[in-house]
Amino acid sequence: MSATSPVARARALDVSALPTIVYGPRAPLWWGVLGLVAIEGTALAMVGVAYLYLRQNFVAWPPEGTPLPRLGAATAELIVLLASVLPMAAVDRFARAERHRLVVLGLTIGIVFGLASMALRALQFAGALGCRWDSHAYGSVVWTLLGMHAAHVITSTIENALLLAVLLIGPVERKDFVDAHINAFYWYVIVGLWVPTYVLVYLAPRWL
Amino acid sequence: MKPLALVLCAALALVACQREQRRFSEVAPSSGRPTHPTSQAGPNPAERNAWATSQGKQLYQAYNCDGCHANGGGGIGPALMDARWRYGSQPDDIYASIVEGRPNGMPAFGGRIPDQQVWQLVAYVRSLSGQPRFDIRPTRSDHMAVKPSEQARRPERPQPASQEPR
Amino acid sequence: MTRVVVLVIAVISAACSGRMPVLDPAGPQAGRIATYWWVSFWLSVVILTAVLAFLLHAVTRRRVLVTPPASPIEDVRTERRLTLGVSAAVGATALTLVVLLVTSIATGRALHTFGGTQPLTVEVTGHQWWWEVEYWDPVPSQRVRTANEIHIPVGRPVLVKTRSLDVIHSFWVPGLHGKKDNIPGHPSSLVLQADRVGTFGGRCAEFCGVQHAHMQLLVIADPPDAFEAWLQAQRRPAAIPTDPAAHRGFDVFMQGPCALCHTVLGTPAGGRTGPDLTHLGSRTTLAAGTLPNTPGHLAGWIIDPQSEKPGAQMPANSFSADDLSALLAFLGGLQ
Amino acid sequence: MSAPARRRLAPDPAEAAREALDRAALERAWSNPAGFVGWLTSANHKSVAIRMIVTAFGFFALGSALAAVMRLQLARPENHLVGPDLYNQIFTMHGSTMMFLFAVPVMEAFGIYLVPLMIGTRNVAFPRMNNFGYWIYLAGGLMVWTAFVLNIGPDAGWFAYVPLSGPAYSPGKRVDLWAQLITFTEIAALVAAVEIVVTTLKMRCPGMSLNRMPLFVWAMLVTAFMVIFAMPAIMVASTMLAMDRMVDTHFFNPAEGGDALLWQHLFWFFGHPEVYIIFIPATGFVSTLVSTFSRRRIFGYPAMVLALIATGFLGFSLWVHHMFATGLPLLGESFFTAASMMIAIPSGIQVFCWLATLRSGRVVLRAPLLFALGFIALFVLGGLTGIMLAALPLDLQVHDTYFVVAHFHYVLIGGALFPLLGAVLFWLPKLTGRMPSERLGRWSFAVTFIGFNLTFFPMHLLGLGGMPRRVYTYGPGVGLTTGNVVASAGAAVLALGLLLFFANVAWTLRRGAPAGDDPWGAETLEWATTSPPPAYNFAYLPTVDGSAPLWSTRERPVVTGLRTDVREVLITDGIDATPDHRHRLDGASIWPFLTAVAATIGIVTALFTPWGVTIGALLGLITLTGWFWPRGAPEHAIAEEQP
Repeated sequence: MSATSPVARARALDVSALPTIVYGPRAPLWWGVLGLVAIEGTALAMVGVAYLYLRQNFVAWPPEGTPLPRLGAATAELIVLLASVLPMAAVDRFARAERHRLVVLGLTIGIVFGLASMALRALQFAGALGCRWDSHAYGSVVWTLLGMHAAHVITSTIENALLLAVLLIGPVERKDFVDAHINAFYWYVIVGLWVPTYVLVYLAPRWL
Repeated sequence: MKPLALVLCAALALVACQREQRRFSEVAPSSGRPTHPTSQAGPNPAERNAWATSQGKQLYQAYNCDGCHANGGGGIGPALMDARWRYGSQPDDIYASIVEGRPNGMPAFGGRIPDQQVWQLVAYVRSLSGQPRFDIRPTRSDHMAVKPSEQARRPERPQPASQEPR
Repeated sequence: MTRVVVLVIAVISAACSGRMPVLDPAGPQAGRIATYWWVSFWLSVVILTAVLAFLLHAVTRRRVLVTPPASPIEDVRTERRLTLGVSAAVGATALTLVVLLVTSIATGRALHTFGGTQPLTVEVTGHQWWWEVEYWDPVPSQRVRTANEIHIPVGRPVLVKTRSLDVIHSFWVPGLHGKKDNIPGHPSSLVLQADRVGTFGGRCAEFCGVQHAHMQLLVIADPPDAFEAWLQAQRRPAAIPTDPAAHRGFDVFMQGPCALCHTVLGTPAGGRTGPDLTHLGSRTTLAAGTLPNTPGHLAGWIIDPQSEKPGAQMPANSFSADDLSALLAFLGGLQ
Repeated sequence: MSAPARRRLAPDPAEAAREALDRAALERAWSNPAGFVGWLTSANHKSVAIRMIVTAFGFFALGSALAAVMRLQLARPENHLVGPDLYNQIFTMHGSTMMFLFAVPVMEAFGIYLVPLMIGTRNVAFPRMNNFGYWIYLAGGLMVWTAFVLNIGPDAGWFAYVPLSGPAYSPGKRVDLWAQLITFTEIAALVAAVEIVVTTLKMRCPGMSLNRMPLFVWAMLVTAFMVIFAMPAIMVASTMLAMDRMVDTHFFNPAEGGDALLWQHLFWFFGHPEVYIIFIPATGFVSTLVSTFSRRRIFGYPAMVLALIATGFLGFSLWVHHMFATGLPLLGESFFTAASMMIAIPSGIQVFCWLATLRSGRVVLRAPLLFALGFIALFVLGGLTGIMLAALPLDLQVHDTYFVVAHFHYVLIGGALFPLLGAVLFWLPKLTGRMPSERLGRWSFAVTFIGFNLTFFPMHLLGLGGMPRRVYTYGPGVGLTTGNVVASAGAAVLALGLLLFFANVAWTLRRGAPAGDDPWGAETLEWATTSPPPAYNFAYLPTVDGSAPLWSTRERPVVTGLRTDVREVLITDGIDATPDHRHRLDGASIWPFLTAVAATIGIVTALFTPWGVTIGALLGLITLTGWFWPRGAPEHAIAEEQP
């Protein structure tokens, strides 16, 4: 009954020398966000599967009378999002080094990219799809795909803005840098998810 | 906390019961044929009930109303989803149109469609132009239909149209 | 434990006194499924008995009735014996599963095959809450439409095409075959065959709304010539009645509410919302198996359908007594 | 601060005094604010879990009451006790309540209570999220039950098949409420799942490598992963349904290219794993009970773990056996038949290992074990009928009949509720510090077992006799009366058994004898602390070197050096649990509750207008800002670097 029996002081496992702030997979929050990412990724994948499933019910895809989705705004958004990885990677790196000013700068640039992405997404909803969500099942599923992903972009940009506010107003804590680096991690995932979403919504109708 | 919750529940009950109730077993007499429309006091009860309005939508098809009026856009008969009402836009007026018929082709359905169903049809016909409260109006159909659905339509302000047929 | 066994046996014998169409097959399809049932049933009985016996043995042996002793036990020789035992049991499970899987697949394939005879094609459409039945024929005028009762010839395969225009229903006649769903947008089919004359109950097996409980149908297997005679009779349109009472009923039907929803071939009544009534008198039930087809029940149904089948699409009607009896005379004549 | 562990025996008074000091400090750091506000803000995994368990059993009682009404209605043919409209609401509410408001939450709640204790840590990884999850769950349950009381209960079945549940055939708000219930409960379930995964992977005490984790923790880990990958399917599906109903999308409208079968695929891709999400934690209970009361470690631990993982994976590959009657291609059906049968192998492995454990151990036949034994008998029967349902031909006959009702009540009541009741009795001493009555325990088991079989065994025969599910009545003279009468009588016996069980729980709370730390002589770490455990669980976190720490005779060091003045826990490596860093957990806060309120306002408003989503998001933004806004905790400031 070891856990209940007396133990000599020398045999105690002293952990007081261990660090309190860590980054990456060592941190529980990183795993929590990974769980969130798994959930959201699965959900988006389910809508993607629904997209392919509904494809079977149509002769033409997009359905007759609906034009192919226009590539301009979406491709621009793809470029913006891919480019936004750079400032966020900088946030990631500088956060680990606890460089307050550089993290603030990186986050600011990241937020600007996020806003640009949202503006480009609004343009896509405004006309690039060539149909409404209530036009037919094709319209419903492409609107949902874009909308779901947009929700993530908005959430993450707001998170970045909040963190920026914390860093600017203070008091700054060391764990804020862990948050910053995890925001960067989440942002990578959002950019990563835009690639298959873009392919499904904008390129797939050209091939399927 | 508790009294507040109770009051809230009671309020919900009042609002909810009316719009959700399903009254199957009304042994309603058929509408009187040649007499005046039994214009009831107050507004059409079906118009405050989502289920009844949706029943009206099914009946609109079952009784082949869409044969002449299409899905509200009109055809042989006049359009029902615009703001032009030749014989009045109130429930009683529409009831009368259905039961007594109107010149230029609208047959009288008095004696053929039971009263309860007429009122359901009235509610639905008014929802075609967005008259009833929006959460009463039906949403999309399971078949090809005019878009947007009744619920998503902007309510038209009814204007009595000139009496002469178009 | 004994009590439980006695009770279970009592329950089984009590319930077995009822009819169990799944285990009383009347055709090759249901027969194959019943065979599969008995294979898996007896295998299950053997496995369950073995597990329960072992469990009883295990817990009654070396039992300690006092509070837990301090040191738990485990020894290497016992562990090795247990490993062998568990492995053997898992192996036996796998083997049983393979047997069941092969039998199941073979049975499944057999269900899709039928003899060389040209099958009779019947299209069954599920409605809330009744069945529309159409006997297919290359000549459109020769097609027969009826409701809630399907006559089939004994010994000939019947291709049942299932479809639906409203919600999902499921066509199920347990004495003849398993289910097939009627899904809007997904027409499907199954082949069944009756090997003996008889009436087989069927019903909707997929929850389809308020009156799912009262959405039944009958399959009546007739000798081939009787079936042909029936089919010929069904092709005939109704005659305008000459009898004055029935003729008045005809007028009531045509000018009253009935004709808005029901069809009577050979008359102006052409509504498609409710069942086709051209040969109503030849059917044995009303309202999809809700009521027996007698004048009394028919009258009750016309006046107040909602008390028998609350939520049904048929509305309540008010007729004067004279009109009603005239209507019944007309409907009774639709043989 | 770094005193060695002295739990019961403390020969050195100086060290005993030091431990007392440490405990006092820990108590200050970990206790919740008192009173009503403290109740809203709790960040203690144990109090949140107990609340969740009590709430879940409350919904269980409601769901059972509905079942009783259904049995009364079906007690005789053509009964007029409840009409079809109400009956449809009742069976929909019964299924939805039992699945979404009872079974999944109660299993996750047990996980949230037990996992931190079993792995030797102080709390779950995200204590505030945990609290948020509870309020969201409660809000969802209250919403749908309020609606039901107002006669707006959902009425399209717990599976809500389209088009019946779609806008054209389910007007009104009934099905919308069901869809939003899904939103609520899935958020709660997913939060708890992430909680359990991260806690299990990062917070095990030093030495508890994956291969030494208690089987219950393994079961919860597999369950949590299944939740993470299964629940998004139903969230997506119910969102599509809500959009079809509210904003005119066409996902399920065949006329516009939508598809009714898409719903069934998405629903059962969640729905079948759901069954295992309920069943796998139950196997964790059974493993614990069997091992403890056989006085030996579970036989075949590696095989058991592999069986759990295999079940987790296979559970995702057999959803189509719910759709055999839809007429899919034959080849696909054979594949799904094979997959469905294959899952019997891991289940078989578990059953055989339990039998081997019982056979080779010294069985102490106490009431909790009786429930586990009852489980084995019922689960084997339910499993066998499950194999029958996996076979396409037989499934075509018995699908959607009372045979299926019998089958899944055998695997859900027999396979999950019985172990759960056993677990309640078993852990009640830990939760309350008091022993349940053995005699009442045995009686409640016997009556429940008999009542259960009386209720559900005849349903097999009813199914074979042609009785479909979800009918509010049946005709006389069609051979269904006897079976239904017996089932209804059995339901009364079952209800009596359950009442006895809860009477026992009530008796325990008032009169139970003091339990002591480890009344059953069990092996896992939760028994190494007091009953009930203190807010901080352990004065000194334990370390382990084997799979049954309390049965080991070797001495083990305890962890020292964690701060006692703040909520600090030890984070270890995910695989072999070597100490990695010290991590500060969040304390009690009102913001999770307010966030849940904001989300509730949003979701309920979204029943009536799509703007509800925006309203909820804006309110949520405010509350989340409050949640995460730092409140100048000096010990984290950059200036004050910890050694």
